[in-house]
Amino acid sequence: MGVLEQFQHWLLGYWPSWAAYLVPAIVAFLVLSSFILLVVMAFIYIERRGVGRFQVRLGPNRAGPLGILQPVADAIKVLVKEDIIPSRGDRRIHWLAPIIAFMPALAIFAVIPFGPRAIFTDINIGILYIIAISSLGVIGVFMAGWASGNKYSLVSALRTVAQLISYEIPLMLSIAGVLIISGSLSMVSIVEAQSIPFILLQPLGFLIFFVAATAELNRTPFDLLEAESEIVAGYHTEYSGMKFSLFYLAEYTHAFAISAIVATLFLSGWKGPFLPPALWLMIKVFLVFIVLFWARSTLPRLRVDQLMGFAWKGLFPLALLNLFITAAEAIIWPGFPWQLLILNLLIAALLIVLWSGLFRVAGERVSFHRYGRGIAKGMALTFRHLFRRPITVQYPEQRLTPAPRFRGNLLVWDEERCNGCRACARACPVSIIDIETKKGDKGLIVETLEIDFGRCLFCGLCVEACPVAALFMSRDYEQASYFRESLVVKKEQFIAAEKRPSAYAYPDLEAEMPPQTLLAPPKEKG
Amino acid sequence: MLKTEPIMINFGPQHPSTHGVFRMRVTFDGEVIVDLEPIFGYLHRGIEKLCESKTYTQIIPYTDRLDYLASMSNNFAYVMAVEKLAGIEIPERAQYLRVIVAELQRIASHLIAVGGFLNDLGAFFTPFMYMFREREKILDLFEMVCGQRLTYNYMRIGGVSHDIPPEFLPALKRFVDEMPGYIDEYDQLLAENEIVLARSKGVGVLPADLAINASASGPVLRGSGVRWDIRRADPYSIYDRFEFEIPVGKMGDTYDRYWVRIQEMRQSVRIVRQAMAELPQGEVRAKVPATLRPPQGEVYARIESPRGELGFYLVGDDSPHPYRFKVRAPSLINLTLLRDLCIGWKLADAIAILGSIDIVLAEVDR
Amino acid sequence: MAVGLEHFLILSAVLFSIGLYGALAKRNAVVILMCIEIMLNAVNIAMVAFSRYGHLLTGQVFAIFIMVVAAAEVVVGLALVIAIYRSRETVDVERIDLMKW
Amino acid sequence: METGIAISFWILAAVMVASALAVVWLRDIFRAALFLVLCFFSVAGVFVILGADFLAAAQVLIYVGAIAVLIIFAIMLTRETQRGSPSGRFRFIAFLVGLLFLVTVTLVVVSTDWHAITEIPAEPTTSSLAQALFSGESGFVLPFEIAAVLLLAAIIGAIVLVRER
Amino acid sequence: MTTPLSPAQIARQIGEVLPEAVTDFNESAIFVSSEALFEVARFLKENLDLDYLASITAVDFFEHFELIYHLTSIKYNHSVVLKTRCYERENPTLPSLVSLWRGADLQEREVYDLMGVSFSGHPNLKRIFLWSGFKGHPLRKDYPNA
Repeated sequence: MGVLEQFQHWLLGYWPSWAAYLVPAIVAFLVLSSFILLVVMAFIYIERRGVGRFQVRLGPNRAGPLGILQPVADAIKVLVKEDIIPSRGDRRIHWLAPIIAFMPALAIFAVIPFGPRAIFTDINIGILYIIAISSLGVIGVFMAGWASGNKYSLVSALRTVAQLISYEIPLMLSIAGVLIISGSLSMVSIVEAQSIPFILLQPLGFLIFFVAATAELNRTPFDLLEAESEIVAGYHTEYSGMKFSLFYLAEYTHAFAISAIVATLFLSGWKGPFLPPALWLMIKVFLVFIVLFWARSTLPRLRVDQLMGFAWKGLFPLALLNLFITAAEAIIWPGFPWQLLILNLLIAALLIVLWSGLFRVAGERVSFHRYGRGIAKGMALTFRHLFRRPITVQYPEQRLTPAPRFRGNLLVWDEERCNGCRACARACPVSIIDIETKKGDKGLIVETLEIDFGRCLFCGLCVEACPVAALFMSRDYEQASYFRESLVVKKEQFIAAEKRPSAYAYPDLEAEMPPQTLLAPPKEKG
Repeated sequence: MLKTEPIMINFGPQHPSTHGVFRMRVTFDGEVIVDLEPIFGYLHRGIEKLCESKTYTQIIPYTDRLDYLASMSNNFAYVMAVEKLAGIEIPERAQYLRVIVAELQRIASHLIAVGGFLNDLGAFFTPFMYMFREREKILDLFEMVCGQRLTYNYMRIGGVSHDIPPEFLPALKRFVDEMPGYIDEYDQLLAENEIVLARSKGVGVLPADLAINASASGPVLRGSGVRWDIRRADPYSIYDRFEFEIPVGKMGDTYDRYWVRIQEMRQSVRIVRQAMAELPQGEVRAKVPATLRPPQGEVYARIESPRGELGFYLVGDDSPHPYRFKVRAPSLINLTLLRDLCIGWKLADAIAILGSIDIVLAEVDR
Repeated sequence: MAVGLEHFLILSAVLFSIGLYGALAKRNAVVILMCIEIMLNAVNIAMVAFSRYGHLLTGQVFAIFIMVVAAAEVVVGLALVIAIYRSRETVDVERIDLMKW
Repeated sequence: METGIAISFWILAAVMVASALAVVWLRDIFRAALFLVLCFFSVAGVFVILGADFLAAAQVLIYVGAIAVLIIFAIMLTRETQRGSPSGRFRFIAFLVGLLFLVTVTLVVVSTDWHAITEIPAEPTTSSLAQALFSGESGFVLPFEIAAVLLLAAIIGAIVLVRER
Repeated sequence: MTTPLSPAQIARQIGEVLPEAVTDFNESAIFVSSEALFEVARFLKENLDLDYLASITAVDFFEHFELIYHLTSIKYNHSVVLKTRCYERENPTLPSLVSLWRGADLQEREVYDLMGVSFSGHPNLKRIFLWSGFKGHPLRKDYPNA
C-alpha cells in the first residue's frame, strides 16, 4: 500500500470519488516527472564531466560554477534553434515520433520503488509492465525513420529496430531468472526477496541483462544509431530544435530508467544499512550509470552483423541456459540458500569460458577466447586515468608562455638599425614585404614599409636574412581581424607597436626570455 | 529473387572520418561494397609548379605544407636532395639533430594515425585524447627547437637552422624515458580488445606481392610482411650507425598495419635514445652561399617518412630556381589499392581500412 | 449508467464487423492481415468480458491462446506476403490469383 | 468508482472503434498501421477495466511490441505504399456482410439474459491465472505445450518461406 | 645499401635481347626509345627481378618530354633508372606500364593530368587532380602562368 494510495483513500472521505483518485495521481505524476527530468539533467552533466575525466580533460566548466548549468545552456540553445520539418516526409508523424519515443522512458518510473512504500503504483505485474512499455520505444523509432523522408534515416531506423528487437529477448529471459527466485512480478516484492542481492545469486543473469540493456539504450559498444563513421546521425538526422532535444532527453531518461531497473532487480533497490531508502536507490542508480558511460569511453563499436550475431548466437543461448539452471536450482533448493552463490558464480564462469571459446565474433578469425580479458584490461586502464590530473588549459584565463624562439605573428621592426637593403624582401618566399627607400644623408631612409600578414607563412626566413638585425619575430599569437586590409601593417604601425621580440635567429636573446611552459617539465630541475 | 538495385553514395569530401577533403564514390549492394572510386584534387595547390619559381631556400617552408603531420621528414628529404645535388657536406652534429627530430616526428605522426584509426572504429575519442597528450609533449620539444608547432621550417641546406637550447636535452630525456610506458598503456587499452580485434582482424587483407606490385610503402607495405624500410635497405644520412628492428606484420590486414605503427614508435624511441647518447658537439650548419646555384643535373633522394617512401626529384640548371621539383607522395600511391581492399566489405570496414592506410590529403593532392 | 456485459459484447461485435469489412474489402494483403488482427482482438475482448462477468478464469486462458494463435498466424501470413512480393512484385490481392507461381 | 469505469469505458470504446475505422478507411498504409497500434492500446485499456491486468500487459507486449512491429517491417519491405490500400470491387458486398453480422449479434446479445455476476472479482489475476494454466488435472498444460509446438512450427515455416534459395 | 646496377652492363644485357631498344646511357641511367619502353620494362621486371616501381617523373625540356622511371628490386635490393624521351608536343603518348606494375596507375594519371603525356593501355586515364573541364596542362613550361 503505497503512500499515494493511503492518501487517496484518506481523501475519499472529503472529495467525490473520481477527484480523490485523479487529482493526487496527477500531482504525484508532475512531482515524479519533474524529479526525473532534474535527475536526467544531472545525468547529462555527470556523463559529460565523467567522460572528460576518463579522457584526462576537464569537461564542460564554463556555464555556471563547475559547469553545472551546462545542461540548462544546452536546453536553451536547443529551444532557440529553428525547428526544421522535412518537406518530403510525413509531417504529423514526424511531429509525433519524439513524443512516442520519450513516453515509454517516462512511463517506466510508475513502478520503480524509491522506498518500501514510496512507489507511484504498486501493481502486481510490475516488471511485465516495464518490459511491455519499453518495447513501445520501437514504434517511435519507426515513425522517426519513416517520417523523415530521407533514405539514410529509413535504413538506420530499420537497423536500430532490428537491434532493439534482437536484444529484447535476452533482456526478458534474464529477468525471468530473477522472477523465479523472487516468485512475484511486483517490484516491491522483488526488492523484499533480495536478502542476498540478486547480482550475486544471478551473476550470469546480471551480465546478460546489463549487456542487453546497453544495446537497448544504443550506447557503445552497440551505438549503431549515431555511428559518425557510418550513416551519420541515424534516424534523427532530420530532427532539430525542440524535437531533437526530446530524443536526446528520451535517451538519457531511458538510461536512468534502465539503471533504476538494474538497481531494483539486481542490487536490492532501496535496501541499505542506515541511509534513507530513496538515497540508497539513487546511489546505486548513479553507480550503474557511471559503469554505462565508463564503457562508452573505452570500447569501440561493433559492426552491424557482428552485433546481431552476438545477440542471437551469444546472449540468447546463454540467457536460455541461465533460465534452465535457475529453474533447476529452484526445484532442488527451493529456499535459495547462500551456498548457491558460489555454485552460480562457478556456473557463470564455466558458461562464459565455454561460450566465448565457441563463439566466433568475426567468423573464424577472432573469438573471445580471452573471455573478454582484453575489454577488462581496457576498462581498467581508463579507470586508472580517472586519477590523473586533467591537462586542459583554460586558454583565456591561463596563458602558456611560448618558447623563447617562438615564431609568433606580426614582425618586430627596429627603425634605427634598418638600412633599407631589402634583403628581407628578397628572402621572403611569398614576397609580401615591399619597401620604398629614398636617398638620405648617411644612407637610405625607409619611406614606406608594408607587410601583408594575410599571406605571411611565419617561416622566419626574412628575419634570418636581415644583415643588420633590424627584424625580429614577435612572441604573441593573437592577431585576428575581420577585414583582410587591416592585416596589411604599415610603417607607422610597426613603430607604434609594443615591441615583444622573440629570440628566433638571435640565440643571445634567449637567456632573458621567460621559460616555456612544458606539458611534462623535466624531472630533475637544471 | 529480390532484385536490389545498387545504391551509390558520395562519401566525403566533408565527412567526419575521411582524413581531410577526400571523397569516395561508393556503390553498395545492400550493405556490401560493390565498387569504390576515390576522387582527389580538392586540396591541389600546384606546389610543384609554384616551387619552380622559388629559390632553393624559399622552397623549404613549402615542403612543410606537403605532409603537414610530418613536416620534419619533408624538410629532411628535400634538404638532403639539394645537398646531394649541390654536393654539400653537413656537420656531424646537424646529422644527429636531424635524425632525432625526424624520429620524434615519426612518433608524433603515428600517434595521430593510430588515434584517428581507433576513432574511426568508434572508440569515442579516448585513445585519441591519450595519444594527443603524448603528441603535445613532442610539439613542446619542437617549439623549443624551431619556434613553431606544426610547420617547422627547421632544416636548412647544409644543416639545421638552430642549435638546440640547453633545456632541450633534459625535456627530451624525460620524454624518451616515459614514452615506452605510454605505448604499453595503448597496447593494454586496445591491442587485445576483442571488439578492436573483431573490427580489424582479417579486414582489408593486402597480400605481399600485390603490395609490392602496387608500390605501396611504409606501414602499409610492412603490414603485409614485406621487410622493406629505406632506413635499413638504403640507409641515408647516419641511419647505418643505429641498430633498430623493422616491425613486420603477418597477415597484411588492418590490425597488422595498426600493430606495425605501434611497434615502430618503440623503435623510434630506441633510435632517439641512441642518437641522444652519441650527440657530438660542433657546428650545426655548413657554409653555403646565400643564393645557391646547384650544377646542371638531376637527383632523386628518398627517405622513410611515417607514411612510406617520400622522394624528392630535382633537376638543377645552374640557376637559383630548380628546373623541375617533383614529390613522390607515399599517401597517394598507397591509395592505389583502396578499391581492391574495400570491395566485398561493408561501409564500416571501408572506413577502418582507410584509417589504417593513414593518408594525409595535403601530400596526396600537393 | 453502469457498464454491463452487453456493452462489451456489442463493442467486440462492432470491432469484429469493422475487421470483417476491412478483410473482405481491402486489396493490399498486409492490410487484410491487419484487419484479421482486429477481428481476433474483438474476440479477445468478448472472452475476457465473459471471464470477468462469469468469475471463471477460463476466458482469460482462452484469450492467451488466441494471442498465441494470432501471433503464429501473423508470422506465417507476412512470410507468405513477402515471398509472393519477392516473386511477383506485388501484394495486390486482385493480381495474385494464379495458384502456382 | 462505478462512474469512473463507465467514463473510461466509453472513451476507450470510442477510441477503439475510431482507430479500427481508420485502419480500414485510410489509404496510407503506414498511418493505418499506427492506428492499428492505437487500437491495440485501447484493447489493452479495456482489459484493465475488466480486471485482467496480466492480459493487458501481455497484450501490449505481444501485439504492440511484436506484431505491430512485424507488420510495419512488412510494410517497409513491400514498396506498395505509394498506391496505399485501395479497396477492392467487393466493397459494397463486404459492407453488407459486416452490417448483417453486426445486426444479428447485437440482437442476440440484447435478447439473451446473461445473469452476469456484477461485483468486482479478486484483484491480482497473475497467480490465479497461473493456477488455472498449470495446475494438475484441471489446468491447460497440454494445450500450453501444443501452443508452444505451434509457435515453433510457425517460426520454422516463416523462415523456410522467406529464406533466399 | 641499394646498389644501382651499372647502366653500361644493363644496356649490354638489353642489347642482346632487344637490339636497338637502348638509345643511350650515361653514368646514372639508361635511355630507351619510347616504342620499346614496354618490352624493356617487361625484360627488366622478369629477368632482373625489379618488382618495385618507386616513382614515375616527367620533365618538360621544351623540345622533348623526359619520363624517368625509378625501379627497385625488393629481393636483391638493387635499382635501375630507366629514362625515355618523346619528341612530339601536341599529344605525346607512351605505352602504359600499369599491366606490369599496378603502382603506375595513379602516377601515370598524375603525369597525364599535369604534364599532358597520355599513356596508351591505361585502364582509367582521366585527370586526377584537376576537374575534367580544365584546359591545358599546368606543369608544362609553356603553360601561360598569367
